[in-house]
Amino acid sequence: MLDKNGIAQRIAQEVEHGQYVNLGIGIPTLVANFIPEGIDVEFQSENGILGMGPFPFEGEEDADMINAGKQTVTLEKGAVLFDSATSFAMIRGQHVQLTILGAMEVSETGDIANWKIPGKMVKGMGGAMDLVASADNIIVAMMHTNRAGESKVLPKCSLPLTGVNCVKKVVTNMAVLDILPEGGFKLLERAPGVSVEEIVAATAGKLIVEGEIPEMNLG
Amino acid sequence: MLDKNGIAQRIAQEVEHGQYVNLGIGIPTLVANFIPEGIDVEFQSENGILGMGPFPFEGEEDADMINAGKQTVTLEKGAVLFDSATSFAMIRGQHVQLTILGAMEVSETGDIANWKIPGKMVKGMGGAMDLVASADNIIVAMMHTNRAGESKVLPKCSLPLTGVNCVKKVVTNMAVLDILPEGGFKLLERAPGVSVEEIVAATAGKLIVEGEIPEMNLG
Amino acid sequence: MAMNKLVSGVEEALEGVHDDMTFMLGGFGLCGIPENCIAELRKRGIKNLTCISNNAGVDDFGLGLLLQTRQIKKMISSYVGENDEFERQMLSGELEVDLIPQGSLAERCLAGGAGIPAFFTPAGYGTEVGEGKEVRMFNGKPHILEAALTADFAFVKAWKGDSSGNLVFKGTARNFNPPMAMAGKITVAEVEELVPLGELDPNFVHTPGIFVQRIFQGASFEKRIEQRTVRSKN
Amino acid sequence: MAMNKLVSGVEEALEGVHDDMTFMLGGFGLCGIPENCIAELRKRGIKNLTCISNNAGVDDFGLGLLLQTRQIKKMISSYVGENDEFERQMLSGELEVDLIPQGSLAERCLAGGAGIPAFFTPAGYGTEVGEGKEVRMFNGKPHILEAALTADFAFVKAWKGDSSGNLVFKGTARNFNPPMAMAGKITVAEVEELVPLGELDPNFVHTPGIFVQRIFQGASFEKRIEQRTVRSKN
Repeated sequence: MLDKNGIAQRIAQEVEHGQYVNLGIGIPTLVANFIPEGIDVEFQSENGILGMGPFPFEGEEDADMINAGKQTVTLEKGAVLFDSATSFAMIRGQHVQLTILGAMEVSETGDIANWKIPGKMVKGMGGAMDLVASADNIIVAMMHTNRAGESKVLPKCSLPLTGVNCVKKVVTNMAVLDILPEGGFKLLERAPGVSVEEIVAATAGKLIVEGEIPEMNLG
Repeated sequence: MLDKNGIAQRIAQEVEHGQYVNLGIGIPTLVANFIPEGIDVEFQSENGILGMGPFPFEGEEDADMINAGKQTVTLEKGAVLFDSATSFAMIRGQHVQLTILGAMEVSETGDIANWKIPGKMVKGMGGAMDLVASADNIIVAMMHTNRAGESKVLPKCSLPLTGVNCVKKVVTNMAVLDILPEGGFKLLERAPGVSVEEIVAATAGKLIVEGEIPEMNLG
Repeated sequence: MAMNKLVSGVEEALEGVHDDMTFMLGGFGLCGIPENCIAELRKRGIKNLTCISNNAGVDDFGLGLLLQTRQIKKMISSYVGENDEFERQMLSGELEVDLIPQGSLAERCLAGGAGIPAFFTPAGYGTEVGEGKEVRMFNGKPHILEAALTADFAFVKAWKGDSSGNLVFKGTARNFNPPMAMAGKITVAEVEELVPLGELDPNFVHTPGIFVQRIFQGASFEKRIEQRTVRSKN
Repeated sequence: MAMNKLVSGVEEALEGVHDDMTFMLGGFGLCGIPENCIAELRKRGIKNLTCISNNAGVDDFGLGLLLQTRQIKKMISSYVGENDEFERQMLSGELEVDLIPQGSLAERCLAGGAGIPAFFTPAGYGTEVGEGKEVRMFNGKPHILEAALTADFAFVKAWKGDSSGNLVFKGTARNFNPPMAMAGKITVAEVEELVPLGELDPNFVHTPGIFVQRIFQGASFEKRIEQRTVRSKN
């Protein structure tokens, strides 16, 4: 099983040289720490940064320089600042090529739910609905099951949706899954020490297992 | 009869303190020369200036500083530069409060034609269609008749339209006319030395003449 | 000659606000929020407000201050976490909440300011947000029709500004301020620093003064940091 | 680490252009036009081009150069006066011309770049421009539905730019360049001055590099003035 950093590390392998990437709150934020040398990417923060850098050194925090998670951040060389409308023009216009975000549930047809639990919790969708409706490539980073041990990898989402038919890949603490255009989770890789049987047991949606499933290579 | 400068001078009386104003090519451009002391207005040029100033002194022309008529201009103190999309956001969003433009024909219902003579001339509408569809107050500056002596103040435009039901006032070399909401040109003022009979003769559209018609006061 | 939008302070700037009005408030989280205007709205005690703002502040700062006093009837936002009182009022039904995708919120304000009454966007199709909205396919992809937003007053916070209302923002404090500045019937700008007319470079103004009706120097700015996050020097 | 969009010059920048493509070209009149790209398009002799540009240049400069050589099949513009050869080709039917209100042209490019496939505008209602387009009332006023524009290549001209494609424009040479930069599948920027990465103030960049795929320093810029107008010092 992977921890959050492990999930982030595995997702970092999906990031391609020259991509503009939006990282959601939580596990996705950690992905920035694992981008290999030589892969040039720029991180977009939807509150108005392109070329977001690491957290500031202590004492150098600036209230006017935060990311979409409201954390203090810095800028990389060549960064740009802009307003929210311009930011979502970049997102909606598919100039941001890769979106990595968390989810409460993902369905075998690529639907995602991550903003509301009726009657219990409503944080709002923030920029997630724009992001999942727009980017060509959307990767979900999440735990395979919830705290009650129930699968989050489902035939159909039970919670209010954030987007439909949009998620292309899911990386969990147990597996890497492609979502096929015709529906279904295709098992690509197992997390270290996790068996195919365990993944089958933890996956409620249609799982496609073909041939030998390799263990993730986390270098 | 007024000349072009006279028309511009009369129109300048319509400009109110605190207004943002767009001046079209030709006679409207001259209006800027007649704004009285104490009336603060800012001129918008739709190619990207708010706070347009006079022409530059000789030798100070800048190829990167032109107005919508492609003439070299300068900036007033406090001016701002922006792109074409932002410029028309100002216009379409009715932040530019007054538009003064030329016309080939105006109708008694406030239609205007000024961009095309089928088979003969097509310059294009430029920003005129956005301007007349948007501003609350639209004043047309033109000669009362064309070179052939035919009235340009018509029951209905014969040329392709630039906008419908939009012109509020017409100032010509002969008269000041309000266009009434219910249709018709209401004669407000005569140009110096021009009789009501002459205006009636030169106006093809429905002209409403009530009571004594004063001569323009050009100070 | 440039127009003079300068008012004496927040009291004059908020002349004409009253119960039942719709306000836009710039800011993202607590970054770039119109602190002085919010404080004055609280002081005036006007009620039944509809507030359009990306977030709803925290319990004791930002719009949270107007939630405490129950002045807000309805919030139109994209993300409202980090605020317990908000969640309580919403789940109990005391507070109406219209949640909107963040990009649609920004674009709807921009459209409101730009005279675009409606536009199509893919965001929210197939979700609660799309319910009851017109759907149309473009390039093989479903889109929903979203309407422009405007407000009786828009309150924005800028870094620098001049008497004609030209504004410059700093860092990520820009966020929703420029699109909202365009969409207010009356837009009020509070600035950290009022500069003499002519000092702002015309080529680098973020919000042209035409969008701003009143401007004043804010008396004070707390500029609270919501998530102070740092790394060590090693 | 910022992306590197720098190419060696106009030849490399235009790799992949060919007959029958749709191009956007920034500029207003002769102000802010991509002179180097236009010269290279003429040199390559590619034909049947659709050019989206606010104007069509003058007889011997700007897009007029491509009209002389009959490389343009169709122009999409708002104003095409000041060009006799253009008028001749248009009135004789050799050249297809789609005339669009200037604001709609700018907004349609912006929309194309921003993932908004269509929007309503009042401009052109009741005119030839509105013919065949959907009409809808908003706030008691008729509006027409306009579609986004995109292009195979967008050619823009900036004052300063860096290797990651961040651009700054000067004066009124900004005009259509920023919205068109957003709407090109491949956007090529020619700049008067290439500056080292980090030299442009992140707070004052007009076009973020994400919209630009290739950038190069223009070999030369004539920057011709169309209407030299001056006043005397008295």
